[in-house]
Amino acid sequence: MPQGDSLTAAYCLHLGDDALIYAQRLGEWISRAPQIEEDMALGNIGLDLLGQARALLTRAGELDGTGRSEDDLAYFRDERDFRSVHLVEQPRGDFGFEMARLLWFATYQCELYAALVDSRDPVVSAVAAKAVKESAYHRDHAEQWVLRLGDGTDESHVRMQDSLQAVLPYLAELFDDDEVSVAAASAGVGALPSALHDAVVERVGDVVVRATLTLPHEVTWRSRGGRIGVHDQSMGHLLAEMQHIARSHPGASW
Amino acid sequence: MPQGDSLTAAYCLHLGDDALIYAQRLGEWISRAPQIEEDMALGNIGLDLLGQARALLTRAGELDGTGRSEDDLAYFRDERDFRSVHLVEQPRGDFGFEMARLLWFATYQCELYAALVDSRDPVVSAVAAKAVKESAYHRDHAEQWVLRLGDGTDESHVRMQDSLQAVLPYLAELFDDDEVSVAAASAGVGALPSALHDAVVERVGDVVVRATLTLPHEVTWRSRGGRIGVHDQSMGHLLAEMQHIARSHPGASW
Amino acid sequence: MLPTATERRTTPGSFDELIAAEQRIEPRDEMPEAYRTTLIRQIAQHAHSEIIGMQPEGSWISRAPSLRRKAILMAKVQDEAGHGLYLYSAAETLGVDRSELLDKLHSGRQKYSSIFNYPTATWADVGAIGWLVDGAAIMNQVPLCRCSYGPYARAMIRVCKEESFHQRQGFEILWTLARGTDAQRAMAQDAADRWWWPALMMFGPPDSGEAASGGHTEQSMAWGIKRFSNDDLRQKFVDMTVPQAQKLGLSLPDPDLRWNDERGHYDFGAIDWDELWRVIKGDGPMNAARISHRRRAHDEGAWVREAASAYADKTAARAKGAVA
Amino acid sequence: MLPTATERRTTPGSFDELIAAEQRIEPRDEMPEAYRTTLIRQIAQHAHSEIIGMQPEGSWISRAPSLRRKAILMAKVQDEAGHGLYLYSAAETLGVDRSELLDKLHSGRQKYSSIFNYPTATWADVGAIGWLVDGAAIMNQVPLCRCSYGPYARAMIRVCKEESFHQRQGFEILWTLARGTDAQRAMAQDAADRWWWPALMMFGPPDSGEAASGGHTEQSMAWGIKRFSNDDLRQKFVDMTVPQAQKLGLSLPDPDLRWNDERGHYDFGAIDWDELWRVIKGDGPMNAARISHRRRAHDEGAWVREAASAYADKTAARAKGAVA
Repeated sequence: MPQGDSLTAAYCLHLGDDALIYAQRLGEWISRAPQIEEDMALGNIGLDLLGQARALLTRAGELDGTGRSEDDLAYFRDERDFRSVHLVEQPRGDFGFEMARLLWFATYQCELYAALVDSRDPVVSAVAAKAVKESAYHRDHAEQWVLRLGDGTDESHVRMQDSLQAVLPYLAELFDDDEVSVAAASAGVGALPSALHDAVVERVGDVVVRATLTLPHEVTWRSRGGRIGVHDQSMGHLLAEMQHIARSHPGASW
Repeated sequence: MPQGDSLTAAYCLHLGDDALIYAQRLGEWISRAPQIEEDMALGNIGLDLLGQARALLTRAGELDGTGRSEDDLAYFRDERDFRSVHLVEQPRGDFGFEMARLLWFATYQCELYAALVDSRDPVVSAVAAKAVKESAYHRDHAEQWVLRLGDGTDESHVRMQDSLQAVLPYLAELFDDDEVSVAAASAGVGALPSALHDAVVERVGDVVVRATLTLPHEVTWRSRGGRIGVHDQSMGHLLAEMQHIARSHPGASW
Repeated sequence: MLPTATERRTTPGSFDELIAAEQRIEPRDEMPEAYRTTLIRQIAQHAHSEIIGMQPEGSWISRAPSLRRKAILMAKVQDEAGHGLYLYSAAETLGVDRSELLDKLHSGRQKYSSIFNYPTATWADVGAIGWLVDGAAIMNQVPLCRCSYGPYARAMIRVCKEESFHQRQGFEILWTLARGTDAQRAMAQDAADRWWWPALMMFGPPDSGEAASGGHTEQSMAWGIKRFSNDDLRQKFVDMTVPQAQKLGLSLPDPDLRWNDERGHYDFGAIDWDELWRVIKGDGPMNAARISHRRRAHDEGAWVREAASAYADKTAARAKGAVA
Repeated sequence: MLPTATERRTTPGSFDELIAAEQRIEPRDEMPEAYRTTLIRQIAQHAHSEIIGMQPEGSWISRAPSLRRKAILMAKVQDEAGHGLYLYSAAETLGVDRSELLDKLHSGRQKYSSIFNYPTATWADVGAIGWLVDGAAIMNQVPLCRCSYGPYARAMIRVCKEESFHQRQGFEILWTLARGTDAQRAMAQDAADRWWWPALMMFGPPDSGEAASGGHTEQSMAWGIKRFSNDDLRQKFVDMTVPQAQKLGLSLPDPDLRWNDERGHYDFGAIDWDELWRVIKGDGPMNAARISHRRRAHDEGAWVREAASAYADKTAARAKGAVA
């Protein structure tokens, strides 16, 4: 188990990789959204997450003793070295799936960053202070859409309900108390994932009810292992796309 | 314009890249076909094409003076250096699209390789002798499916007709007399693309009629430029996927 | 059709007076039907170009070679969506609505700029689009900030501000590549070679000679929609861009390109108008792909838009019920 | 349910006689219903495993790092499709049909080997699957070549021949990686670490002790469907594989793994049976993804299968018409 600076670095990778990989997925929506306003909104959310990722990966590289830059960490790590959860890795689905994913992820990030504002690491704390506002906007955006889709047409109701089901297997992992997070929490740097659970579920549950939907909870399997580098099958394909050009020109500046 | 060995090398890249890129697309069908027999058949066709590609790229590397291996050429060339036509680059569509593409491409390859059996280049000639049989099998396979889909259900008829329309813009490029092919043909190494046109259209046209379909020919635009390295937008994404691992480990053996 | 002399009424505040006085026409003002339809067509084509223009660069968001460049590119493509929105709104002040215009785009009844029918083969293309395509667009658009139709002019002011930012970013991408590895330099040169002529074609056919488009330009000029001829704008673009290419250290693919001291302008070679007409008529490399990408997004989002409007109706009905 | 003594008739050529004489049961022979359903379940599960097993490796076809490896991998995954076909055909001789079995797979009423619910994170996983997973499969399958049910036994003979080829290819991939760059060696070791325990679980629960599966094994042994206990096969696999790991220069993630001179076998550590049960019950990392991938392929192909059968009907009708 890493300690001190390397613990903080490891923890920054958790946060940074979630943000980076979800930004990558959201970027796929640009020019493919249901209306132009949504191309902009999803692009904006992706940009916020990318900004968080850049700050956090830079911090990880500063603290882990390797002197790696944000780009070294984004483009030259292999799949097993990424620390993102399966939820953000899932391939782009329909718009209902994206809103279900965003609702959960942004609500989780709201609680997470609210807790991290008091992190002992000044960079984590500064990122959190900015990100807590961003994620509130992301959450509100998702909430509005879940209400519209849940309480819209018969078709949208069914699709939104199916989407809540589709993201369900990936939720528990957000609240797993992995070793790094536990250590970071007790070092005053991070937040304990399990401590965020109730507030997130309550908030999402409330939106779901107002959207005339029901919160599914029966699940025969659940994702595990993102924080120790065990990823969804789609992750390698995502990385191939993301890293190909950078890796094709080692040592180049852009 | 290259001459002698470098002309033959350039011409081998045309043939080899078409085969390689289409093999890559066909490989995407494995585990996704409408029935298990088709997983096998499309895998088989992909394997045949991959075999042709390997022989032809190896030959290109021998002749162009760079000493590059088949893998150097497949994995370490950039998009602008590939010589494949847009038809084979198109993203995987539905099964009807694939059968329309395969029918045209395999019929084209049949005529092409029949002509190349007499190539002055011994490797091209040997590849052609083997490939002419393979492509006849590929063509027959596609013909059988076009008949089934065209003369199957109402839905399949419509979908097959739409697929013939969908591949139409990419056909003219197969028969473009580009500089390299013209020079290779007059050097007795290659075949003149335009000279293959009528036989291919006749054969495909016959199948289409028997399948109760009509051969579309109205087209407002057509693909151009694959032979000079101007590719479909999807090509870069295909290469990202294909080359990522190889480029991530420069100099490694596998 | 040109307005006849009798149509040019001179009652105070009339269309002709406003135009003559270089005043802005606003949505509430009367205006000739031909002016209205010309503007709708032009603004819609412009809006469509922004929306379709998201695709060639958007294809590189997932592959941008550094996170900083990825962020800049995402923001840029997002700006293009924003430009599309301003412009559709400007068109809507003329009594059409966005969904109608999008239908016309999707069915091919309205055009978008042919430049977006070329594929983006390398990362350097993202730079070349910013430098050359946005550069040419600005050249076309700056005069539109003084266009006679108020909402269009105001939209263009916002658009131009962002476009010049994009143009600088594109230049900066190529600047970095041109000073990078051999492969990066080759990539930058290749992109300049491929985008130069299409960029020149963005100004449209020549104003005189065989390929000229006839009275179109003249009418638009009289209406204060157009301020400069196609050829004048093209020349301005060449004069501005050639020194930039020199600064980048990139050559431009025109052996006839040289400074003419007498004219005080750069001379340049003959444009392949056949290519332009072919691309305009729909025979561009990416034509079908661009429209089908756009149509697919629209079709796949239909259920979402329907849900949003059903929800809005329900909410309005509930609010009414609550009030009543 | 075990057959009772009175059910064990001994008329010449009867089921029990054939079993006792180690003769093959063929489709035309009478057989107890329980034998038939046990076989259907087992063969179907085996066939499903081949089909689902195409996915973890199939995910690497597009990214295989050399053309030679790509060709080998394509051929291998294709072989798995072939194995699936042989096995579905063997099951069909027992009076079910493939589409029925596929429905049961898709709806979760029939299982497939849980090993395929693990993701393939690196290229080395393709090697590890060949070496360990195919290695374990062969250990399970070789005895099935002498299974009492003829069509199953014959299918297994073909399958085993190809599997041992695949196992060698997997070994060869790891051999190359283990002698490659640091990154390649790390990749190989990581794959061995992740696949070792799941491979041991492929032999199923222990035959005795708390986690034992009860009389199941005993009945299958009596019927000549099963020849060795799970624990015996597992031990054989460990004994075979540990020296191979040494040859590869890879360690195995079990501190208790050591040669026991007295037993003449390798001792190995305790298996985490909770993990096995969790994965079997559907809580494997890729469970839902594997089934939904499979179901999507099936659903997207429905129109094709319908067309093929409509065409076959039409053709048959025409042939009949031509004859009449």
